[in-house]
Amino acid sequence: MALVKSDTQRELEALVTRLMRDKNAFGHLQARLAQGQYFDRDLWSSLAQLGLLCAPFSEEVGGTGGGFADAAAVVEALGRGLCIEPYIDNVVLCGALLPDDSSTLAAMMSGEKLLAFAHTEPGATDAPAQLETRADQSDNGYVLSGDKSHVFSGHVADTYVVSARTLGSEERSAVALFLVDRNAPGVNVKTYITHDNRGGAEIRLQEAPAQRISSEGEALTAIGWACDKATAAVCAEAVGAMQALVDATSDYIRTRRQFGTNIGSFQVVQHMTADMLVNLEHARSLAIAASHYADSSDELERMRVISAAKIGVNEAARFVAKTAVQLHGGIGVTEECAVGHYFRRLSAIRLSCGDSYYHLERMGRVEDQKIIP
Amino acid sequence: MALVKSDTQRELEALVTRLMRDKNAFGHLQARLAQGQYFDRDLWSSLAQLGLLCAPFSEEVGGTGGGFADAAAVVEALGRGLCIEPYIDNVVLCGALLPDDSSTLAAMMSGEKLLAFAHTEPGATDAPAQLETRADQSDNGYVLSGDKSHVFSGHVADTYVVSARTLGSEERSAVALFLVDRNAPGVNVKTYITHDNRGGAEIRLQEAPAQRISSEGEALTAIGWACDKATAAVCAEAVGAMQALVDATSDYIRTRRQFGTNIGSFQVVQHMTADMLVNLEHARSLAIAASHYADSSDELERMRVISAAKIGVNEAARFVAKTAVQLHGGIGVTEECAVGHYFRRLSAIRLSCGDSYYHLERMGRVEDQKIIP
Amino acid sequence: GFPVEYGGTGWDIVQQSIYFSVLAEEGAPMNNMWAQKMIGPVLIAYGTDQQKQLIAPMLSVEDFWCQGFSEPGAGSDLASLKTRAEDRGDHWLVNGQKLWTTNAHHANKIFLLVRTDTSVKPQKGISMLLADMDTPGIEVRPVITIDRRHEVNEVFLTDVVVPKENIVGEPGQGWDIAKFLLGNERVGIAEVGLQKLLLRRLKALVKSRPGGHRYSSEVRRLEADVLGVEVSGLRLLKAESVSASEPSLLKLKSSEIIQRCFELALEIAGVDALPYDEASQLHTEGCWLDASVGNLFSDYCESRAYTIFGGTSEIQHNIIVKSALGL
Amino acid sequence: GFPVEYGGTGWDIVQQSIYFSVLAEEGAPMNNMWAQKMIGPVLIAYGTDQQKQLIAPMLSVEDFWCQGFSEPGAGSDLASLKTRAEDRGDHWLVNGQKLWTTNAHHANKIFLLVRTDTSVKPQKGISMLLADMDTPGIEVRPVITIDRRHEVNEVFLTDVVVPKENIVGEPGQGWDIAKFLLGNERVGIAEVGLQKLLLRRLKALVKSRPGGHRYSSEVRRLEADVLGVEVSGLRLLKAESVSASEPSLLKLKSSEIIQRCFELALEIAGVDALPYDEASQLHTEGCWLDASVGNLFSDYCESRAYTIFGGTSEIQHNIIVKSALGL
Repeated sequence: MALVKSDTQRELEALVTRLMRDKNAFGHLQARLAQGQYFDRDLWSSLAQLGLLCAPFSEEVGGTGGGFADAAAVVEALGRGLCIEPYIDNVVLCGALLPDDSSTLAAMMSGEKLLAFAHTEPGATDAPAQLETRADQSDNGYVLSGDKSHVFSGHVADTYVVSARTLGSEERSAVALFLVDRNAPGVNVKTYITHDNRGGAEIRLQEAPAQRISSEGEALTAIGWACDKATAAVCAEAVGAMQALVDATSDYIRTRRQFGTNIGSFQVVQHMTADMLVNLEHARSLAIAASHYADSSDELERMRVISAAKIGVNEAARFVAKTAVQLHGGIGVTEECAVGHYFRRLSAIRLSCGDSYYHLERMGRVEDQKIIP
Repeated sequence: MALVKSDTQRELEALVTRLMRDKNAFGHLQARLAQGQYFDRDLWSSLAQLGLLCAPFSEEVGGTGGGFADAAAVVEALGRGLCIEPYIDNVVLCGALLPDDSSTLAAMMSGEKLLAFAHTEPGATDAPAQLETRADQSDNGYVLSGDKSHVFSGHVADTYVVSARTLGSEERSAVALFLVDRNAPGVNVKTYITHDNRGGAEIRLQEAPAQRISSEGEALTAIGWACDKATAAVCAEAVGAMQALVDATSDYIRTRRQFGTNIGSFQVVQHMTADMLVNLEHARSLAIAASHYADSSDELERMRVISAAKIGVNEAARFVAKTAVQLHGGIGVTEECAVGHYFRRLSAIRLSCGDSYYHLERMGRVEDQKIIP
Repeated sequence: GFPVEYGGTGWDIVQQSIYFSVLAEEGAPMNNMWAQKMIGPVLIAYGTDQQKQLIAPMLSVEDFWCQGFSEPGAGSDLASLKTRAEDRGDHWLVNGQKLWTTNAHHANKIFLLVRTDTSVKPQKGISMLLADMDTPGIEVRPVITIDRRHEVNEVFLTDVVVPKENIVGEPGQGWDIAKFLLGNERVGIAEVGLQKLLLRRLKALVKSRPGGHRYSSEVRRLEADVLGVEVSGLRLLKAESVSASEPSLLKLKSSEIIQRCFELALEIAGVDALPYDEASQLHTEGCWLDASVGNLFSDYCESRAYTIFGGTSEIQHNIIVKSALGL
Repeated sequence: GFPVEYGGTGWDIVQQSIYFSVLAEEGAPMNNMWAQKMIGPVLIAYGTDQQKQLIAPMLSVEDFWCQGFSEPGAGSDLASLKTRAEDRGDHWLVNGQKLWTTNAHHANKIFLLVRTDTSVKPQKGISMLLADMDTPGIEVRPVITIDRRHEVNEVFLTDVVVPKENIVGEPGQGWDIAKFLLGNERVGIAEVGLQKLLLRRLKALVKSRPGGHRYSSEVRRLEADVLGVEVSGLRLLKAESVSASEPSLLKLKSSEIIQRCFELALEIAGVDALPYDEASQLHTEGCWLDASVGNLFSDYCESRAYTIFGGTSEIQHNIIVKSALGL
């Protein structure tokens, strides 16, 4: 297990940190949000130009060959910089779903195409056990029909990676992945913004033309792995965001004066800040474990570790976010203060990629499966 | 709802407090425990002589007519004084099960007889849904056969109040209550001491002669009510014990010196002590509510309130006990310090009379029943 | 319960408390109710006969009041407030800035804490003034909070002329009046009504959400705690004398419970709580509606303020340490 | 991992850590293992050649060591220790009292912190001495702890003659050596082995107890946290330089987890954990046995000590505040 960042990862981190300072400073972010600009194409192009959208992919397909751990280093720095652009959904999630030789993958890496994964269906909040969306063969390929919900980052995507059943059968193996163009006929998209300034979409497909990008037998396994990677990635993002909160809070308590002294001189304030650090470092360790297993084909252990990491990171995020707000006092609950933005993002992360109950139950299922054979 | 103690209750409290100081001072208690004396007959006689064993009973049967609330005031003061004698099991629990005209009740009030309730059966930790112990009619009355476990205070009792099925039937209504003499033939008693210096017994009955003390139809309802009273009583006892810990801790932090100052001058220590007080007062309010409903025949609301009280008191007890130990530091984890004794008693209380999960589930059942009609 | 002669009901503290509690429990709009708890009793206790005439229009919400206490540099540390009122013979000339002024953008009246004397120790130089919000020199700017809603404001006071008779009590009595006013918070500090509403909504969520039943134990734990707070609230109301620590003990517990309610609600709602719906943001009553999680995320964010405003939890602890533990 | 020349294995810090962790995970008796972590490295770093010969009998447990640091008035505040050692030319004359001395009743050797100079500032006047437990003037009295077991002791030192050469390092170097020794705690401070053992036992309880399944989510939460602590422990071992705060960060989390494990175990066992079984009290290895809750209650009580000994949690926080936050 790589317990410290590699030199490459430190460089990636420095690169992103600089980019965040130059193009995503909090004042700048506030200004564009006030104008309703929830996606910054210029920032996204910079990410592409710096090669950051290629981080996890092998050199053969035009990537930089760093694997998941390099992407995690990027994500952590993006989290620290409060970047709202859909890096995880594109690079980590959809990136893991696209075949190596896909021109869409190349277009995503170059920043030309924005993707989103349309998998969950209405009525379910966790990964669906049973898909209703159906793929029928047509003259030119396939047409898809069905409803997809919780398509995060779907508000800005131009292409959707969609899961659908290829046969009338209810068999697990009958699920495949397809690409659907947002502007294709039969594609109805309802977008929304989320409380963490990201967004999503609900999609209705009515015989929408689609291109199959997976064999029919392997999609669910691939989807599970890709979702695990996305989960490990939000753990890394959460660590970055928590780091930002620890930094902001240690700065703030040194300067905020009440009762004739800095509030950082009060022992209770000191210990609360120390507890933020305890939680941050605990979460960092869990994110390291998740990152290590994200590329592992040992499915059961990968699921166990990543679920455990998400559970622990969720709890740390809860504590760190609320304590940062508390120690900032009145200022902490205003929109003018970055702390509230991190609070909302960390709250959203806790719910995303499976909440703690989802992962607790998954750990139970994994344990049962590990014992049986 | 009586939100403050009545004059009578204040007098009872003062009486018990004096008795505890005179006959149950911590040094004295330690000395007798070192000699294996887990029951102090002299102290019990004093409780009887002061009329404290009569507190809840009506004047017609020789009681002082104070109802449950008076008994709760006694129990709270006993809890504060770390009294290990089986007041609740005798006066509150068995007292509520005995018929008014029972000579055993009179003998219990006078301190002559010590009782314990034998109800739970091996394999179950909560109130059993289904009793296996069987009562058969004999020439002189009944004989009982079966195993009883978790007979708390059964180590010192001379008479057991035993629940048993009177018919082969599995019907709820077929349960009745019986008195069984500890020395009767067919009564096999295995006693033990518990970690809170109280004790209990496991009892095997083999055609043991018994006297029926309830009609056959009402025992389970009466048992439920009596157990609710016992639960409300341990809530009051816990409040007394927590009060003792808050007092001991506020004293200790004023005098214990570290780093050249009293530890009570550290803000973190101060706030932890304040949180003990928050929990104590919260628990006190819950115990007041439980006490109010202990005498109520509105079964569902009584169950809801007493379960809620136990859940909240358990949580407060957990916090107060562990924080008291923590703030006493090394001394707090020695047998020489009363704090550890309160810690063990409060831990035992959390498990007794139904733990939090039992009461959470009971609240759920009550809620379902309240909605249905 | 204000005296009948001033347009009140004459209710005692318990009746009043029940009234507020039921309003909250039923989710009634509470925007200006708090004025009845705050400035109202102050006017009865310290006000001139003329000032007491302000009670009736307050009760009918003809007058909508806001409170100008906090300042940018004086949050928990009220004694350090800087807004000055100079005695100009026939009027006070007020200059300064107030922060966290709830509903200043709706209000037509404000009661202010101002510094009238800088030569004495900070607590002694404070006075309370009443002013009309349309007085020239009063400017209100919105402060958008973590829930992305507009409830609180900055209030800038520039050469604001306040009539001499608009002082409440004596000059320099402001600190005592503020303490009296904050002491009155014991009516409703338990926030039992809101908590019961939250429990009801939580139970509805548990029933309606997929997998909601997994959270039912947590809801019952909260229900147990609400029972404790309800009794504590009654004990506080019925107490013959109230020490400084008692409202603080209760406020710590009730704010903790309220925050846990919102956290739990958010967990139950899951990712469905993420979409931001501008329309539902107008609903600022502090509790999401049944059968909708539209504004739940905002309510959850806003609930962080319970341990900050009206004295942070850390300040409440300090009060307990001093008053109850004597440390 | 002590050098092979002194009878050690030559293992590096990670190998050593795995060794201790597996021992703990398998529930092996650990009574004198800690000496290998504590006094052993001190002797290697500061000891004379002769003192280094003590390593081999320590590893074979021919010598059983105990540690005399804490005193009645000096718990967390070690610098205030009062036990004095006077320089009597050819020997040290030691007088004083030690408290919380684990296994002093089993040990034949003790390493002591004593005050050899009262004229300098407290930290500078402390030295470390080695002594045989059968030296006249050493008296051991049991301290029964909250778990009703005998593991720790008071050690009274009355005119104890310690040979001059039994000082470790230089006179006055004791404080530095103690800091070095406590710094070595990073080997195994995560207590991952014990935590894994606890998880295994908890899972067995969940399976075997009626209603045990209700607690399985809580056990998994603990499993998640143990994973974090395991990685944190590895990070600490592999770190090139370790700041003072890092062991403290880890100790806070690991002691919290251990205490939660025992609390949960007690809850699952319920009233069946109440009976006191004198025989099972002899098992003092810190974890109840499978298929028996006989000594669980005692283990639960004893677990409170995790946040007290070796520096209370409050002290650990202070270290973090100073070292990591620079406040």
